[in-house]
Amino acid sequence: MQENFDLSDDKISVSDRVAAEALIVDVGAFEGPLDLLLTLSRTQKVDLRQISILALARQYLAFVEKAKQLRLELAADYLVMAAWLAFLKSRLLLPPDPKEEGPSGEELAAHLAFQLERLQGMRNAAAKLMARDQLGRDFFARGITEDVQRVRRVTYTATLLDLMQGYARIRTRDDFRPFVMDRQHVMTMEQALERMRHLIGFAGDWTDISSYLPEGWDADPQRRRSTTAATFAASLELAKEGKIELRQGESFAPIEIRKRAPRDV
Amino acid sequence: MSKPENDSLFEAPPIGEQERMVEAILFASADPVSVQDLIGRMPHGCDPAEAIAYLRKRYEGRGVNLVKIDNAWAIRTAPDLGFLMQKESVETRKLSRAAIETLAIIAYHQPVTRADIEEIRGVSVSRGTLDQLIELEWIRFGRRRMTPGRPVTFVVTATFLDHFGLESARDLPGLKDLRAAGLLENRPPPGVVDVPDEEDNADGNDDQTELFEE
Amino acid sequence: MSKPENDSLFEAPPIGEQERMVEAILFASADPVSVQDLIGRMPHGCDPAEAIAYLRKRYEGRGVNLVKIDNAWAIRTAPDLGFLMQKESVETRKLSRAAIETLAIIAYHQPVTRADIEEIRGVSVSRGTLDQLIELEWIRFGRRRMTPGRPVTFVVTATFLDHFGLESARDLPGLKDLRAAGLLENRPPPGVVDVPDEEDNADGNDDQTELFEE
Repeated sequence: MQENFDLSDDKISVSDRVAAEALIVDVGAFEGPLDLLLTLSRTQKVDLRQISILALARQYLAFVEKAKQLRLELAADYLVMAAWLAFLKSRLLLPPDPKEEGPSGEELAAHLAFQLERLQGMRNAAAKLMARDQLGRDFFARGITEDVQRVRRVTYTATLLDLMQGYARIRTRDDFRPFVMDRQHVMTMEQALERMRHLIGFAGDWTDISSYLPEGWDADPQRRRSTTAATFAASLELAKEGKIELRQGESFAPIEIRKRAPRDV
Repeated sequence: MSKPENDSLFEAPPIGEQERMVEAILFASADPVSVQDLIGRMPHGCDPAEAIAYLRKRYEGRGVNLVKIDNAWAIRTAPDLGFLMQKESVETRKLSRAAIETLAIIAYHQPVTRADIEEIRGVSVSRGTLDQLIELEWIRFGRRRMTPGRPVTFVVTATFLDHFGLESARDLPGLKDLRAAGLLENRPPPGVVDVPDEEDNADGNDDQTELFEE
Repeated sequence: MSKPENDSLFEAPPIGEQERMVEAILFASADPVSVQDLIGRMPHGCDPAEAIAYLRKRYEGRGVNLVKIDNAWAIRTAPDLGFLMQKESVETRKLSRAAIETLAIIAYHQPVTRADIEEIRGVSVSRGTLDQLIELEWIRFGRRRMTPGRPVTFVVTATFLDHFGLESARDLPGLKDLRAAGLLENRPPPGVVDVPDEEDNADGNDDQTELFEE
């Protein structure tokens, strides 16, 4: 790489500059800075292992400069690469400072060269892979698969994908899980209704509704509230069904209920 | 000598080559193929009828034979070997959603009790679901948990790992991986911690203890 | 000599007969059949591996050939006869350049993490790319890498090998050259400390802790 260090900007041929500028039109077609660098490197027409990273850095910086002149919006990663290459360029041009920490310019350049060569290598490999004979295009599997005997043994299957999506479904549902009440301390209207249907048969005369509250529910305020509300709602429901009558002497007086005679229904 | 533009420029391929062609076509076709069809598909000048005669002879007494169905030809299993085809007719069905979710919970949280599964799924787990998974040999009973009632736990089996191409249950991808691969659409609401990737460590320790007791 | 009551009451069928059986089974299946499966389907005492060796020889140069995929066998039409098969060929979804490169990177560098792929391509991997390859069943999740973050890895599948007519991932085109050129090495950028994969060092206890922290 040493021999490239004395290259100055004007040593890049005019045709290379033109080529680099032509790329700008196509900026959207590149898959990021590395892809662009690889394309630029082709103008050097050498084996990637002998590539001049310094020249490449200049080409890239010229590209970015040109894009700026044309007021093209370059994605941030292109600008990050430009900054990095400018840094690399200075490291390659200046004599190494022995006090300086970190990798040398040559090491950084070598790694970039490696990255380019590796990307090119993978592209070649991808091309070779896709050029292979392919199943269903160049060679074929059996057209008639036989299932002569109908032994109906059912087996169940699932894919890893099913499994993971099933799990994801449960876990993401957790995130949105609605508020669930603590059932232990809640009496539902259905429960109260069920209870009252049994008890009401024995109640001939007006009775305070509070006497219908189940035992053991009056100690805890939360449970008392819940059961009172449920029992009251159940009473209304039973009154609606014509099973009982309700009365209340005055505001805040006890609410009383009694069974309605069957003939009144 | 003027060259005609079409295929007849070339001689018909040798009969051995024609035999190969017929063999490949009959093998790959989903339906029996008529001689007429073969003529249409093979290079100009071929005589599939002759090739079939050779090929039929070649397959005599083999595991598969050339058979004529109506006016068309097909390669079929030799009648005496039909008994080997039983496995082909095993019917595979997709596991139900309930079973998949139950299996997933066991895989990600093992060892788990039935109550754990119900807690996570938010619905009760039917006996049939667990039975089915046990029958598939994807889950098995782990050791009992040292809590009141000593409930039995479930863990996944080597068969399970094998079926799903996993070397260990640790290789199960987490939610983040699923999302990264684009396999998971719904995102949690902002501010909600991504769930199973880093499950709380306290639980991990408990589970681990139980695992080692096995 | 007393005869046991089970299958071994009968001698294994002669090798010629076993060859017919393998032939019938392989012809009947579109997917590769593993030697294990063959053993399970053939009568007790059979040696499918030997039968396969004979059968493979028998089909050399024919219109259809015996091919090995991973540890399984399948019959496929000879590639040089593809031109006869337009009727059979299915139009496959065109893969994007990104998808093709990603596939190649996974195949040649496997197991690879998403970050590895991005490092090699120099761009982020879009959501749909891995998704598409997984859907084609060409790649699957491999085991997690034992580096910080425990990233999942991707590997290619037997379906991938079958599709590209490869016996194993070692037979990938140009693999040797790439390796010789050092292009398959994981070379961290200068100044970055390489975090080694602790896979081999991790003992059982660590593994299990990790399992449950997920």
